[in-house]
Amino acid sequence: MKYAVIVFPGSNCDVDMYHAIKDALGEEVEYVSHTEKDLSEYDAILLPGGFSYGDYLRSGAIARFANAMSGVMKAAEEGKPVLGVCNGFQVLLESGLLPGAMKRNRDLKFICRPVNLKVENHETMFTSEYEKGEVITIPIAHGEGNYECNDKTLKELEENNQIVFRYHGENPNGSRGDVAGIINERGNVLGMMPHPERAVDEILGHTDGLKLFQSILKNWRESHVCTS
Amino acid sequence: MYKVKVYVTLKAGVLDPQGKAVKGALHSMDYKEVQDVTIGKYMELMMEKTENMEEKVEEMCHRLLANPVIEDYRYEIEEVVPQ
Amino acid sequence: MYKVKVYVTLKAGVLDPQGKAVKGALHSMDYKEVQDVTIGKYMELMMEKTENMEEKVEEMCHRLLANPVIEDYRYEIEEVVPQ
Amino acid sequence: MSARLEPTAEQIKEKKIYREMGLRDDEYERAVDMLGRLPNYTETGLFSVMWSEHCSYKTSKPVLKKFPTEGKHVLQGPGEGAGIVDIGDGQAVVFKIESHNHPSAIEPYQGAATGVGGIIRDVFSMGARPIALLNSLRFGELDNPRVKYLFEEVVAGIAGYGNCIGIPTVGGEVQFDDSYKGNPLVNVMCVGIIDHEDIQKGQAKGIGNTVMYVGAATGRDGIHGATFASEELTDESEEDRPAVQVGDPFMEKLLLEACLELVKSDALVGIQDMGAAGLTSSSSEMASKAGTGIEMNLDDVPQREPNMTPYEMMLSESQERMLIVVKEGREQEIIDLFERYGLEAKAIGKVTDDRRLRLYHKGEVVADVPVDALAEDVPVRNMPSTEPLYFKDMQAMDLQVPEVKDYQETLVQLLKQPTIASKKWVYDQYDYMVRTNTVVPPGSDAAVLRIRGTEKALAMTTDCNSRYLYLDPETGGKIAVAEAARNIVASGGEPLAITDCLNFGNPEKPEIFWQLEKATSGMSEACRELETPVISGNVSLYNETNGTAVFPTPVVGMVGLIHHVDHITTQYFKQKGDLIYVIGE
Ligand SMILES: Nc1ncnc2c1ncn2[C@@H]1O[C@H](COP(=O)(O)OP(=O)(O)O)[C@@H](O)[C@H]1O
Repeated sequence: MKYAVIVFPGSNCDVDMYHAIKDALGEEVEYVSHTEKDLSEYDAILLPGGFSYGDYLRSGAIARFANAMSGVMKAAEEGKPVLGVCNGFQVLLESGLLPGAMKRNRDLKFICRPVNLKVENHETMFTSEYEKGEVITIPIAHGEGNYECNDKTLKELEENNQIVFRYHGENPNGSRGDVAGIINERGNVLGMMPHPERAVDEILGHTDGLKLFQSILKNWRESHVCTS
Repeated sequence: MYKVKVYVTLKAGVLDPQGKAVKGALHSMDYKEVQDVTIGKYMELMMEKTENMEEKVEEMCHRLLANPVIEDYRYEIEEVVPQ
Repeated sequence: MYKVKVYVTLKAGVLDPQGKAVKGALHSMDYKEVQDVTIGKYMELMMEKTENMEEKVEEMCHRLLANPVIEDYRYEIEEVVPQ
Repeated sequence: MSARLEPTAEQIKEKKIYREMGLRDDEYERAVDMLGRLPNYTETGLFSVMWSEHCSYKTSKPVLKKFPTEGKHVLQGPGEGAGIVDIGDGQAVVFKIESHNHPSAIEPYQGAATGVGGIIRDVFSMGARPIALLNSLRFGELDNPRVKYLFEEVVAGIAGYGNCIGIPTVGGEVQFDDSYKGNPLVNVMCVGIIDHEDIQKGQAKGIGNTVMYVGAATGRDGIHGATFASEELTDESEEDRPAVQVGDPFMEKLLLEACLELVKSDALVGIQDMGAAGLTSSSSEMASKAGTGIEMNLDDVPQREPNMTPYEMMLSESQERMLIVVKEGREQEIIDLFERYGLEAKAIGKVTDDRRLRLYHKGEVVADVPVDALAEDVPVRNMPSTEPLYFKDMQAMDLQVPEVKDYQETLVQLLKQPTIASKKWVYDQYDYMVRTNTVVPPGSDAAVLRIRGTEKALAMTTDCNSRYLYLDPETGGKIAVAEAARNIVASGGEPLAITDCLNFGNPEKPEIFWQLEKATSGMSEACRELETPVISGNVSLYNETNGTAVFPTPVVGMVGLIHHVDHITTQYFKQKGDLIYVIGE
């Protein structure tokens, strides 16, 4: 399976994402520049964390106009897995691939620490390896992770099971409905603030993120066995 | 030359963590008469004369300068005469 | 009730990385007529009537709402009649 | 806006305008001698910044000479952007610490942020990939609202810059004491990794080669910041401050990635960060080190504001800029390389053989000064030193052993001290994990980062207990180095070398100079004993507010090599029932 890590000017978790796929998952992965329009050769698209365009104006606001985003849109339409982590999630929101918007953290401070998440939906192509309701530990590192949406959207997200991860215990940033990660209706575009790619290596203390990447791989393999 | 002033504010009903913090700070500094604070953005764009000025500004606001999901915007366009 | 509108902008000569990035983005979106962008803050304070309104607002701006080392500010005070 | 009228060379002499620019009478005389004529306004500006303490180390040079700077692993000692130590397998570690005390006292967020930006440039200008940041902070007591504001904003500024550029901030220290009330200390250290063959020097070699400017445009930021950093803060400082520099970490991230690609190109001859005194220091130092000269046309310097004068351009401290020298004829490659990162590289001059810095503006020569006069041959001042009275009194005091009545109560009281309490509030705001190499995050004795692709890891720490230094600078200096070494060893590492930031008061006061001498003697002895040479560092003097100096605070930054990741050890108790030992005296 071949993964693309989209590199925007100012991305800085691109390396972490790359190594998670290459070293921890053992699959093929390439860095792809924001200028590249055509992403058709990749089976999954990863939008990494960081500060694309300095996070100036609003995080993700400028990146969503990058050339690569047309490729991301197309991949999403084709049903390929698209994962946005942290800044990647913000880009997905700004581009309209996911509903809602991000505000500054409740306490207006950047927060870096491991947090507990509850897997609210383990029946997605990103979470099938987790147990139902499993509580996992994944690091966060963001200043704008305070998810906001209107009542109607929240209700829809809940009814369609689109809230995939919620903060468990303390909500670190004030996000609406304790939302930590959401998926689109079709189930192939996931955005999340916590960093699964930082939790795939024993030596760094956390490995709960590995199952997310394994889920993507397993689901891809299964669907490709079926179709071929 | 034109000066475009753009005001971006959070939509009514959207909690404003920054405004809340500033209000708290003002109260602790004893400005108790402050009832509410909201914080938005104020941008100034210098633009050359162009066709459909208004339409373009509207577009820029909608597409980039504000996020219509949580923000409102308004703008004023003024001609400036270079000295 | 009074509505106080506060405009905070960077002092002349102070680097505005945000404005620069937004200008770049607008250019790449083909709004080439944009010559310059500066980004500041726009705040609205709702205040009860109080003595020395103007003085207090001035003080709040200077002490908290703006950072006089790098920012300028101006404000407008309007009376609002509750509907 | 029209260019301000500049005083003539004669007026500068007669009205002693050079004094306002920070030159003393004897220094001005010396500049006149070296030049063989009266310097004009721009030239006087060049001398005044380059001969400021901040750029020239004119008062601290004699004490710095004492430091041991050589060792079997040292590849680059003090003198370049940062020092370099071999760690085997063709790799080396690069590090340096730097202060941004005065800017942080005036505008804490931007002061701290630009401090981070500056030290990162020092490291990647050597060709190294920065892998970690540390910071060492000193403030007054937290019950003062201004101090609280400074503390919060400094931490936010460090976080703002470091997080955005994506270099993990993995450690540091914070101390609170009244002596820092008006003059906080903000020291930032950066650690990088490099392959031996990529090591760069800041040298302008090769007559006819092209001098290029890359990065942000020049504005009127922080003009005279270097001389400002060499003066005491007074209550007026806040009013007549120069335009404050604002950092742009996004720009620096692009510059960093572009420069790391650039160092792989054989078109590159030399590279240096434009730090304090920006264009002036980078150009004159690069030429002086290479034994060449530089000629620049200031009309070609990218400018952010209209009508900038040569004086303003040469003294501007705008951030995120680098000066590079490339082989003649290869300019287009360099322009293309930077273009790919959305940056502009511009040819602004060339290397000459006459050892002069010659500047053109609007078709005229506006400055023509020997480069060595600005760099190599700066005047050195030997300051008098006197043992302070307080020290005599202190030595004569009887040893007092405090009586502890209730151990539990005392322990709780101690843990409540902000200086001792957990610093989680600080480091939770720093992204200490980005790039996923941080094996031991903040909270232990030293931070540890693995070196990907090897079995090795690096341990790093900053330390200084300035109270000890105040009481006895010599012993305190030894303690600072020894504490750093203990932190490294306790983490499983072998101490390699140190970098240091000497934060002291006004050295023109003999009592302060005495502290500086004694502290550096103590540090030197400890470094020799522990075989941890000093490979880089920074001096910040004049840390006083209204005449009162901060505690002598020579911050030690140490890096150690952990030969195998299995040796990594953390500070915490692991399991109930484990035995506790005390080792040492
Ligand atoms: N300014 C800071 N930035 C990052 N980490 C810090 C800072 N201050 C303290 N720390 C971290 O907090 C932990 C405790 O620091 P400190 O209280 O100085 O303990 P010690 O005295 O044992 O060195 C260390 O891991 C240190 O790196």
